[in-house]
Amino acid sequence: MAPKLPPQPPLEHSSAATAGGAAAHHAPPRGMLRWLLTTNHKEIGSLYLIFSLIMFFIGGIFALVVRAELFQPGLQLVNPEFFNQMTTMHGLIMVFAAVMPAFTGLANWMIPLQIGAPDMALPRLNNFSFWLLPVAFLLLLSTLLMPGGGPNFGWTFYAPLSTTFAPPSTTFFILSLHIAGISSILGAINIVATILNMRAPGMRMMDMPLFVWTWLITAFLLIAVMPVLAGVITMMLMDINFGTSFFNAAGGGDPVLFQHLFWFFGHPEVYIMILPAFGIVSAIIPTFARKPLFGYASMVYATASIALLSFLVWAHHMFVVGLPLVAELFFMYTTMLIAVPTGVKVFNWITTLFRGSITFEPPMLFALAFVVLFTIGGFSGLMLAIAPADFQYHDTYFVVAHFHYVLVPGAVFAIMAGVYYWLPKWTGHYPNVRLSQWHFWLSVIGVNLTFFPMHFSGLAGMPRRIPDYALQFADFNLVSSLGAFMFGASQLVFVAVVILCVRGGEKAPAKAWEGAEDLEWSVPSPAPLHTFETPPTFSPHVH
Amino acid sequence: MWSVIKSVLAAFFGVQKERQRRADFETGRPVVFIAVGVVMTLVLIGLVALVATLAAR
Amino acid sequence: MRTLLVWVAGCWTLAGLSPLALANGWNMPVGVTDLSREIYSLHMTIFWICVAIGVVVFGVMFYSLFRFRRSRGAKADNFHENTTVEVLWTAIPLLILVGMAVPATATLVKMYDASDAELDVMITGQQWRWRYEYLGEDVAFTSNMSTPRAQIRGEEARGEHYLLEVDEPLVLPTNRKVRFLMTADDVIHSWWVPDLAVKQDTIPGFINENWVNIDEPGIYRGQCAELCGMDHGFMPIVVHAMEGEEFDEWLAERKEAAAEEALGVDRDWELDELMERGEAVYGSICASCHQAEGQGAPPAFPSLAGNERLIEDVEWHVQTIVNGVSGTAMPAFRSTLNPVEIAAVATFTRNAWGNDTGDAVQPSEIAEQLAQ
Amino acid sequence: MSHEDHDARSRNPGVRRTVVRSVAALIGMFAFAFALVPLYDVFCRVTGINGKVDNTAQAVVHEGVDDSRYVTVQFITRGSSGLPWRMEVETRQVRVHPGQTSEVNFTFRNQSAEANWGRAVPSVSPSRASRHLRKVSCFCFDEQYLEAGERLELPLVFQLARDLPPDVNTVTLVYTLYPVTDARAPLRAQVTAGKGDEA
Repeated sequence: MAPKLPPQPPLEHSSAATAGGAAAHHAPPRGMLRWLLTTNHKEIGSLYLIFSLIMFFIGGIFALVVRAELFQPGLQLVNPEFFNQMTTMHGLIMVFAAVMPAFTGLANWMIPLQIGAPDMALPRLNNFSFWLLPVAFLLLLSTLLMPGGGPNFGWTFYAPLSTTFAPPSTTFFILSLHIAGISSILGAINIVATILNMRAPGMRMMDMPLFVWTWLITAFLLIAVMPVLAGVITMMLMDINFGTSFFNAAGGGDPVLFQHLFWFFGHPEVYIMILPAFGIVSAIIPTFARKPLFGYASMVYATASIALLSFLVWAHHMFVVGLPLVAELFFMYTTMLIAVPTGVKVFNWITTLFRGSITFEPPMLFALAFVVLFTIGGFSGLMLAIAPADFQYHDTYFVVAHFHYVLVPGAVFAIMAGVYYWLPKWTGHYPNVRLSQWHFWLSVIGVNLTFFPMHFSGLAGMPRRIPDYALQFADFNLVSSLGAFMFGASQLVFVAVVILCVRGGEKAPAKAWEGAEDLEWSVPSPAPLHTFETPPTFSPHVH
Repeated sequence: MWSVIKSVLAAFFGVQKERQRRADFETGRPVVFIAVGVVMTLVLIGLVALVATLAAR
Repeated sequence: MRTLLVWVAGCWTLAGLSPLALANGWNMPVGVTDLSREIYSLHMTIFWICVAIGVVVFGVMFYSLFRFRRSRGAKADNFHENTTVEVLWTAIPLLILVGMAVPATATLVKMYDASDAELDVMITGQQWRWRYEYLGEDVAFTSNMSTPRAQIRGEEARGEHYLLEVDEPLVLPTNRKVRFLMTADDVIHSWWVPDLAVKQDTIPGFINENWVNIDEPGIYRGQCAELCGMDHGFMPIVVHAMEGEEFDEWLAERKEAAAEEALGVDRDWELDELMERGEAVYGSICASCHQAEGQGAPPAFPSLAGNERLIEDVEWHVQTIVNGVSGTAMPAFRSTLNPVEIAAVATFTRNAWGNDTGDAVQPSEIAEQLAQ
Repeated sequence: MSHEDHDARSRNPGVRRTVVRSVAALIGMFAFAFALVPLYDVFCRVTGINGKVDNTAQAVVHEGVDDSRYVTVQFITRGSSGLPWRMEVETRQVRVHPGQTSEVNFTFRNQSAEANWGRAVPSVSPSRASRHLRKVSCFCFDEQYLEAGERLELPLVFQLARDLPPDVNTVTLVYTLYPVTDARAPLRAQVTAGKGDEA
């Protein structure tokens, strides 16, 4: 998740080598300034990943406060007001500060290497969009210390709880989301410009690896959807401070309008968080099964159609808000129609395994765990699509279990698999296998211990976002809390693996994994700061 | 034009042959595919809305 | 090799757990209405379909992982496309889902038909309690959580229905169609009783409609299902369903009690009578914000103990209770408390915790002001 | 990798074109988010979703009274915090034929010691019936101004369209009183004051 590129060894070696022939090349600035002013996609990628890991731990601590309170019935640890702040901040930090920047970091690192480009299209913009993030999320975290407390209205910040009845720090919450939104938008523009214009000669759109394809679609989704989020929070700002009533029934507004606008952004957002994961897993499984990805064309086409279909399903988050019957049916049908072509992509990975020659290095372990556990999340998603049944599932822990299964063993495991897969390329060393396996098994057991009982507490009737619960939910929550602490602790093992891997470990050749075929493996490991100065000749091979 | 529509339908369904993919990428221009995709999405909205209104009656 | 076995064992226990889901308390309640049973069967159908697909999919996956291990000398094949297989495994789930859509649509259409109900009940979600009004019967009351705060803090043993008990349950007749009109006074809440399979958001400024026809008498408990602020987890719902005749008797009784309460407005009340009644009203409604000892939680909830403005200006004090304060969590109690309760709680707050102003606010004054 | 090469790459025409197109798309989507607000309002009015009722007076349509069926129209009035008014309706419910015009009186009483502005926000249930409810004249069309202690009786004249779906036999019309935030009230005050001060 966070390869700390050692400041010294690989850079000196690479810049010295490449600078040999060039004219007087001014040495890069030293120390902190170098990271502040870097326009190199590898350094910015590492910055994104380090930032994302730190935020992953902060969001994780908020989650552990929530789980510690829910360990037993009764209020032992926090008052309900602070508990709501913890659930809200956990959601916001994990979605906007941990998962999205992690994928952006992997994109910054790997897209130029996979398409044979020397760097991103707009390097200075790349630096700017990274350094917006620490600003945005320091501001967001500082709202916890403001009078009236931080945001306590859930990461979905429904009006009027988030407008008329919100704490005074809400304006800062809106400012921080604006800044984070701008950072994602600039990142997306950068990625689209790079992929469309800077591929190595000979590499046509159709020869691009799937990770690049999924990120191209994700970038288009980001460009289409982030402005809608910016619009919604601007309307919120005007409702709170300038006396408009977009979402205030008193002035002719409508709180349900907020939910429509938010989820019109919200659902493509969850696809933004899972498509890059599809890309990563589609790179890893063929490598370790030593067999080309099954149905590459179908994967590309299905991902492309998701970019359009994901805009038709948003109101399945609002089945109980009082939609008219026709709208309820419409969104039930569209949700079913889109769930199938997306879900069956899992079968492509499994068929890639069929009659392959499989080995179980750490990246493969995480990719396989992704396939199994993400599919379980997908099945609970199918159950939630049945609108009448959703009247019983909505806003209970069954929904919490669903989206955690698609996000934690889904997006987060895919990010970890990506990091394990590309660490040899970044650092020149293999990650320590023994420790990686410890990390894997602790995480898998921790994730299941935490989120599987939530299916049952949700079905049995436990609503979401409550700081205390009736006695019949006690055992499920006990197990969930234990699992949460176990999963949290096992991420420390991950940090150890990464640090050790950066420092040393078994040397990795350029082609670190026997089955790897993409362009990034033609560059030496550790990847020098400047690669593909002269565009590589690319010969398309069959997908 | 018909082949583009067929390709977009295949994309909605999620299955496509490698040969067809190669042909699509070699001949078609991306903006055409996007335009047809948007139009097909509108058609899909109309269809599903129709089914929903009929079912609601 | 060893990792694989442990891995396979882990995943199969997960799949094995699913039959456990049928046990009581682990699964969705079957419920006591036709709709809840239909929803339960939809839930179990889609559940078993998912388990079936899961078993097939994971079976193939683990078989491939086990059979085609490199360490077992598996040579990699090179096939990477077979659109007929892909068409099949997309078409089958699509057909299954379209098949599921038909019964789901039928159930949904039934859920939306709230016509010709015999009883209309208006449910209003407020920050952190529910208010029920039987339309046309002018019986109305507020239902507050009755679990003592001491149990929540762990100072006392927790009762059997911890956090799911109220002082005034919503009483409904069985085998009669009851139509719910739902709205909220402040933020979005959601009225949910799992056994009745009714969940509906209550949106401030808008009216939502739902209905229920309960088959069996009994007590059914539920909770607010939409985040609504500090005490979102502490505004339970208790529905007490009873036979039709029993319900009519109860309704008549309540109407009488309401009328009697209205009569009681004109006579002069003793200070301690008002204090005792006021303490009960304060405990169930005001304590959740202004705290049991009236110290409040500034800045959100002002302290009442030793509040000079309250002590000096009885007019402003009563005004605030009757009309609330716009844009804050202080609701208007004009339509939720009757004159006796308003007078009693005003008197109590003016004389408790050392505020002893000694004056008793008479219900007749409040009634006259309201009727003005 | 000197800075000139950086600039050379970003001046590559393809990159510039993509950036321009992306920024255009961004501005378009941001405008689209704000355009959704009026779009939502129009869509709700047309399809009657969410019980939104048209807040403009509609003429009576003389389409004859369908006396084959009765529809019960219920009225509910609700106050809200911050507006010391009391609102009552003379009759809790009326039974009307679709197509028949009827009138119901609502009384407003300002119970506070100073004059203020208030507005009644309507909502109809079931929401599919709101499209068939024509309000000829209604106090909810605009903000009301009441002096301290003033009592005001205002009529609601409405007509249920004949094409009201047959399965709808009860329509509930709920009015919620809301204070008009002072941001707008003084504006209205000059308007009425100008018209002579008996207000």
